[in-house]
Amino acid sequence: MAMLDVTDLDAGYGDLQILHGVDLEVAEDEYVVIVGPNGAGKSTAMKSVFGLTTYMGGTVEFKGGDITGRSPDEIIHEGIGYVPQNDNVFPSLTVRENLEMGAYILDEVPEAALESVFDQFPVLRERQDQKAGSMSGGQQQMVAMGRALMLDPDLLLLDEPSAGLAPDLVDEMFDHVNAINASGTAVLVVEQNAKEALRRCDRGYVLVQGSNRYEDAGEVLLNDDEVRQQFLGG
Amino acid sequence: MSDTTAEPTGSLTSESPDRPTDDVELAVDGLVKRFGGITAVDGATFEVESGSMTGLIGPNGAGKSTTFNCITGIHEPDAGTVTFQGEDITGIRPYQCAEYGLVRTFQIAREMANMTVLENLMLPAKRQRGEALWRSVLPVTRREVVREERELLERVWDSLEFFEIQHLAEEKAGTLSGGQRKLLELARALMTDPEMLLLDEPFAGVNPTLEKKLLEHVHDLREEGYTFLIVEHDMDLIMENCERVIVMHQGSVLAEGAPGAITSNERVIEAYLGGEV
Amino acid sequence: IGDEGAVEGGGPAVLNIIGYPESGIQIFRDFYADFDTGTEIIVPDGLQDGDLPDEVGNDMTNVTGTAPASQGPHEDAFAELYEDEYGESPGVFTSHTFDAVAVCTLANVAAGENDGQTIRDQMRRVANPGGDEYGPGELQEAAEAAAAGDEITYQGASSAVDFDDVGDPAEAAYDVWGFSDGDIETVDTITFEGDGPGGEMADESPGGTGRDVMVAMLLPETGDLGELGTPMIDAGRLAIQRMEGVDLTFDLQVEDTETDEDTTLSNGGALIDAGYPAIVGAASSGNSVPLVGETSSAGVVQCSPASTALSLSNVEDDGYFFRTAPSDLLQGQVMAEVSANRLEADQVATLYVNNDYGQQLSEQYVESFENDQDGEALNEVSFEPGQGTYTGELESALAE
Amino acid sequence: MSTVDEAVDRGRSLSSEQLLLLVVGIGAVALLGDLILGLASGTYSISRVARYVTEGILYGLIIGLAGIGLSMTYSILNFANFAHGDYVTTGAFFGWGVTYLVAGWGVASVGPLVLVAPQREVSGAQLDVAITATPIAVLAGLLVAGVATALFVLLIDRFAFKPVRGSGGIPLLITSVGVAFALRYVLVFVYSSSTRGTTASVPSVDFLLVDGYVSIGAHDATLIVAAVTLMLGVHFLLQRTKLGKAMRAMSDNRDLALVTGIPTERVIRWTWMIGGGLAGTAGYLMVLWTGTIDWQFGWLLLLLIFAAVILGGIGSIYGAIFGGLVIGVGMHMSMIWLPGGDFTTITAFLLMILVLLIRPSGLFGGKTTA
Amino acid sequence: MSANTTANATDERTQLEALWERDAVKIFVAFAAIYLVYAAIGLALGYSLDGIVNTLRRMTYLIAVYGMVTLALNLHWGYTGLFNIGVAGFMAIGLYVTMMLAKPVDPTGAAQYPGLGLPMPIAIAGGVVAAGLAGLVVAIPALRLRADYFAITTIAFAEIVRLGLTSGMAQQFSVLGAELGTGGGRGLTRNYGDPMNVIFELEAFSSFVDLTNALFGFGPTQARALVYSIVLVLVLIGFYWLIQRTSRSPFGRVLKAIREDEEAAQSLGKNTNRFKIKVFVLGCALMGLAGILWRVRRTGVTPTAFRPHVTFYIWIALIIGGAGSNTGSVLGSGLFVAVLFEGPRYVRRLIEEVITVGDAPNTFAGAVAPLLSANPAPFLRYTFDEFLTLQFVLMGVALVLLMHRRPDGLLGHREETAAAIPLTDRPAAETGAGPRPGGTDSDHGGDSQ
Ligand SMILES: Nc1ncnc2c1ncn2[C@@H]1O[C@H](COP(=O)(O)OP(=O)(O)OP(=O)(O)O)[C@@H](O)[C@H]1O
Ligand SMILES: Nc1ncnc2c1ncn2[C@@H]1O[C@H](COP(=O)(O)OP(=O)(O)OP(=O)(O)O)[C@@H](O)[C@H]1O
Ligand SMILES: CC(C)C[C@H](N)C(=O)O
Ligand SMILES: [Mg+2]
Ligand SMILES: [Mg+2]
Repeated sequence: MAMLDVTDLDAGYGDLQILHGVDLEVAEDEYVVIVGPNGAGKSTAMKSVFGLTTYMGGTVEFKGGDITGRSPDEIIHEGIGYVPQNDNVFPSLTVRENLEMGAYILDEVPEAALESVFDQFPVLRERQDQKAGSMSGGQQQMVAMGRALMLDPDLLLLDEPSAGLAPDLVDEMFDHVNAINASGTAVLVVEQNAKEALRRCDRGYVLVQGSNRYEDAGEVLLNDDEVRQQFLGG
Repeated sequence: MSDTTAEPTGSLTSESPDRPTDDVELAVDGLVKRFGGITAVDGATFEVESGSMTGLIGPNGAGKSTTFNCITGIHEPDAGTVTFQGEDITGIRPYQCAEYGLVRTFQIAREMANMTVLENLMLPAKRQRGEALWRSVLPVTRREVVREERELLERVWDSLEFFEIQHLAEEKAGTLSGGQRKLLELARALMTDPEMLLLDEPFAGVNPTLEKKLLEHVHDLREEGYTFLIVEHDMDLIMENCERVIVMHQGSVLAEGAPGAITSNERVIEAYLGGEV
Repeated sequence: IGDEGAVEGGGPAVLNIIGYPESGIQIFRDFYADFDTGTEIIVPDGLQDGDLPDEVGNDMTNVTGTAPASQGPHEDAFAELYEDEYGESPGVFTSHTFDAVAVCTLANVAAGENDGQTIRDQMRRVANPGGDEYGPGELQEAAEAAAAGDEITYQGASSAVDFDDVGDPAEAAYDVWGFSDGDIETVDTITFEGDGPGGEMADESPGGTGRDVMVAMLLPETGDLGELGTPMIDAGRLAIQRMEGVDLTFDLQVEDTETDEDTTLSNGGALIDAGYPAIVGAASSGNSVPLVGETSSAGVVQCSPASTALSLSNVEDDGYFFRTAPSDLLQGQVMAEVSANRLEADQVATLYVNNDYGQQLSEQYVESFENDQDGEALNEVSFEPGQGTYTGELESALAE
Repeated sequence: MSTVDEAVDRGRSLSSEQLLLLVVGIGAVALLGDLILGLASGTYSISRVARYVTEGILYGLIIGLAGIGLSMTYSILNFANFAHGDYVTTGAFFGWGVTYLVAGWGVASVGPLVLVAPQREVSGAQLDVAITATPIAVLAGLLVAGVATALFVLLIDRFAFKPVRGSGGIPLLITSVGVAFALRYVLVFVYSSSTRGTTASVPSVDFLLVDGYVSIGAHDATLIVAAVTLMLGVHFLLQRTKLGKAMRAMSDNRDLALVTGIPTERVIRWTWMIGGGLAGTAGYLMVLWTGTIDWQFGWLLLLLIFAAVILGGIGSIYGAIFGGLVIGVGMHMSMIWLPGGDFTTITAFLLMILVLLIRPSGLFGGKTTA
Repeated sequence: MSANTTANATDERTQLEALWERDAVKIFVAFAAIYLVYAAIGLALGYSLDGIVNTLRRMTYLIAVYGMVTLALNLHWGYTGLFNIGVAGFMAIGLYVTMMLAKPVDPTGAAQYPGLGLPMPIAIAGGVVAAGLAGLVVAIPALRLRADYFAITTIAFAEIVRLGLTSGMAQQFSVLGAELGTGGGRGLTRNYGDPMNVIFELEAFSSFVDLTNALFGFGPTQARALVYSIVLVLVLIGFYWLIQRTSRSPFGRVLKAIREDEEAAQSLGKNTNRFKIKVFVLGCALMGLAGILWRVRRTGVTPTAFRPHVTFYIWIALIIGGAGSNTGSVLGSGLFVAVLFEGPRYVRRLIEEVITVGDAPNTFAGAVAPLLSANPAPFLRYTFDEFLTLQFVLMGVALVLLMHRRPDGLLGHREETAAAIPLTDRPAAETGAGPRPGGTDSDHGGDSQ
């Protein structure tokens, strides 16, 4: 039984339908990647899981419960963390405060979680009192990731976490994701760094024009000629 | 206003012998930018050759975007000079910079959300006569303006086709996806008829297939004589496409040279590439 | 005059506060809180409001007032009518309003049609000397006579109601009053003879019965002058009531000015469009002045019962503007005289509301005090209505 | 034209800002010098200047108190709320209704009392309303002014602002103009448009200052105590709870706050309640202090509150307090050189514009502390 | 308008015209409705013919003036995103300067304060220039502020203007030896020639007077007022034309870009400050002109006429019509004036005409108490008595509801294209395919091969 089970989801913005019957599954401990052309609806799919789009049909189930149409702060209680693609830090809060916000729903800031985030991203420890808005693009990405990890979610949704990261950090980021995944958190990632992502994941989806186009193990997709040609740049 | 006086434009020749000395399109010398306690750019010095494609890389927070901002007048540098085509352009206004033919794109796309893609692309063209209020209003001159607009629209459609976004022509730019916005951003920059483009991570978030095609376009443009300075984290991309690479680290230039040389430079490996390449 | 506790020593012995009750409450509160060191205060008509002592929380015995008096031949008759009808004694400008409505209506009756120009020409014919005299109690008879085309002379409650050649009342009287036990008490009345009646008028009145007689009142029910306006409107209604019984239907329309220029103009415009040939209003001079433009250009008679600003005497009006309240030219003199003689001051200051009324009255007062009474005016300070505090203004006004 | 936009452009550059700062500095020093010389030579009366300052501080406290609320809603909900001034008035009416009711129980009928004597049926002086004579009535009124306004503001939010919450600052601002209009005239409808006096006179202490007295009345003191207490209270509330941080997070990025699990609606409610409550108490205190109430005093205060908040920098409660004091004292001090009341408000606005010229985001701008 | 299609150019023109005509039809219908309703109300109230015509004339006058200001504001806000809430201040400057320039040098009679005695056209031009200059003065420091600070600065400026005009210091002063004055709180009285005399002295005008006299029983003053309203309508059309041209041009495109993202526009080589200043000054000058036309023929003016609520009225009109649409601005002004501004007054009259309302309780408590015993009459009477108060409540509620239901206003959703030519079709149609490939077979994302 999948932990996250999206079935035949239709969603969009206002009157504009973007997703047409999208199916996604993420099993416990699984590492799943969504790739696809720009505008395919990848971000929209993620947002829909988190209740941020206009719902038009289908279901989203998490751990067997229906979470379709629930509000984000309820969903976060269920154990899903989400890092949006853009604008994913609070610019006028310090780095530390950003991380603390990640644990807002708890009564107290979990020091251990905070430490482990700092360990994963040492630069954040160094800059913990700097306004997040004045950090570089890549640093902000780290802040955002760190914030989502504060609650130690069961499922982490990452929208293009490697965009804008320096190569060493890209690798590190992928390592982090693997590590997070290895520690028992299921991950659903949208990536344009598709080859690397597919190499590392358990399973991948290719989304095109708001619908599923391919779905298979990462390696399989990676070696599929058609997929390579059309979506992975050859 | 810079603290240091600009070097006379004639004596731009740099001391290091292996740098290209003639045909320098853009020269940055001793650039410094501080934000409160942080020195984001700390004496960055480099040159970009005309008609070249140069990569600007460096770890996150190295000061690449800030350097761009200082060059294009978004920020005023605290020290140092920026020279474009032999003219000192330190501290000029962003619009003047574009008038010089030096145009940048933003790391995070800045589309005019409520304007259609067409309007977005009609906007940048330089020296539009209709931008003078009276010309657009007076009936006699209006005719000229209309003619100009028609010509411009033609160019815009060419550009749309070039970037394969014709089908989005009448969409509001705000409804485009992240990648589409990047395309629009690039297309828009090109509509200014620039001589040099500063691209801040133009391909981040762009699907690889599209990226490949875009790069082909970039190469075509370079053939036509445009100069490119590209910030990018994708090392493969930099390796394959740039003839020179500048590596920034903690606000200053750590190394520069041909891609091959850079990737084997230990300091670069340590600071940026993470020892894997 | 008593300066016990006034360490500053100097400063004016009398402060003339010219304003309206709404801001007056605040001004007096600030005065009594911080500046009450024996200065006498004199106020004009605008602050004649019996509620003031209660609202201010002080018995205000150091305040002396002046106001256009009801000194007409039939003052008492009117007061009686008013008290019978509303159970309280008539306030300031009520008799002037009664007279204004009476004259406008009689002129209309005499004119025989609802036409502004004709009514304008009948105004003096029904008000100024010549013909039988009628008072407030005999309005019905007056209307009958006017309808019959007779020349009549309305003798009012506020004055004899004779218009001079610019449409001002030809004579004026002023009450000198004070607060006592929360009531207004008149202590003296001063009468002035003006230039005497004058001006053009029609030679005959068509008159006639069995028709609609339209007249409108445009007075403040709310705003700065809301407190004074409401009894005025009541008094105006009374005038029409007294004419019931004649073979005429009276159409009296009442609109609010909100003591606001825009509202006055809008509502005034609507009244003009609706065909009212004569408008009684407005109260505040600041509202009456702009309204004159509307009325005179539309050929509608405007008769203000309360606007006392000097500028209204020679405003460009084609003869359409009249008033039953006297110009402040005289009130300034009265106030100066009271200050100098009754209050024995040789140094005074003014604190005036910054509008037509306040500015001109302050000027007149100062001029008269310096020229006629040989005194000295120390400060002239203006204020804007509706402020949170007036300590700064008071401070400046009371400075040496 | 080109010289003109050069001028605008130059406004950006540091040196011209410094130049401006210099000019302003010279101006300030000149005024201060003149003031000191004038005081020393007796041209300016010492006690008079002291009265201006005290008066200014009291006025400033009210502006600052109301300003905190405006600043909070401004930064968290991201719009300039033009109805805030009318919240101030509303609070005053709510509170004074209760004060009248308590003080006048049995003296007059309930209707006029609750409506603060719309036709001047009774007056505060007749009921002997004062912190010294009827402390319970005043404190009850103060409490109700805060609490009832907080709840009332929530109600308004529910019906007016919530439906447009997602659509950005300007639609909200325009909505608030609508709310302001409607609310102000509903107040007229319910409470009438007449001005009335609300308090009896209270004892005061006179301080002799060389050439005259400065007197501090019991209501002045009440105002100081209440305002300072409330300011400290808000300070601790925001420092000690995560509410403060959540508010800032929300003012940065509402969507992100939402996905971070911050209960945004609850934070918004708290923001409104604190902002509205402070506005209401500020209104009540203003009436206690001036002794009169009318339907538009809050509205007339609004632009001054804006000036204070902007001068201090949006989002900073200390900025709002400081801005309030600067505006209050500045307005009164201006009368030393420009006698009479003609220029006090002008001075307030000029002060604000001057500060914006030198520091385009206000004095405390950027350093959000709430 | 003609509709023959031959060459490409005429093709476009007819298209433009067709578009314009659709707007025109909308406006026409709305205004016809307004006028008919008011004529009907006039009839119901028993107005005479000239009363009805006069009512409509007044309406026209107000709509024209509000329309002008709203159009100017649309230029600021709708097109450029400049949140100007100091409109009243610029109107005041235009009018006051004009009056001070036009008033005779030697004041006589009630004309308390002297002026410069300049001829009317020069005085008006002076007023317009002064309003524009005031715009410049505000623009230079204020345009670098963020939008909401800018807004507060403009309203502060407007208040400074109003309070400055009111202050005793400005009452009378001398500039270079010439005596001038604003009259302080007392304001200024008009004692110069009617600016419309140019027209009134025309031969044709006297026959117009005769005509209106014959038709509606108008006197000469009423005929003059009628002509004035007509002139204002013409000016309004001029405003419309000017702003339409301005917005549909490369100039307008830059304005729109500024509204969207100013820094990005700068990076594309647009000197945005210059555009902002130009457009702000232009808009302010137009507001000044509207202010002049609003009151220049009135007896006088006091500073209270320019309190902030005037600005908010204009904003309401703009929002009703829809920011960004010029047609909407005109329509919005019409509806604002007819429904919100003048409407309640007439409704009240109508009610009074039909039923006798009777005495209302004088307090809210008195009105509410009987409700408890299920007697709504006193409450209704009270409500009726407070009709004009409720008018403002209505305005406020209307604004709130508009923002809820139609935040784009009535016509604002139809964004006008910021280009001198329609962008709907690709020019020089070359490929057989239409400009927009069908949705299904198009390459979504433009990246698949
Ligand atoms: N807020 C929105 N309102 C309306 N349309 C939107 C909105 N956000 C996205 N869209 C549209 O939805 C479609 C899918 O967008 P989405 O952001 O999900 O794409 P994506 O797959 O994440 O692309 P990318 O890789 O470029 O980020 C696009 O066509 C886009 O124009
Ligand atoms: N406005 C600002 N205020 C304060 N610090 C800033 C500001 N802008 C940038 N910085 C700091 O300057 C440094 C350089 O930032 P910059 O954005 O130039 O990095 P970058 O090289 O572009 O990084 P990336 O590749 O991650 O985008 C960073 O440490 C950042 O925190
Ligand atoms: C009602 C009165 C107080 C009006 C005052 N006399 C004025 O002219 O404004
Ligand atoms: Mg995406
Ligand atoms: Mg960067």
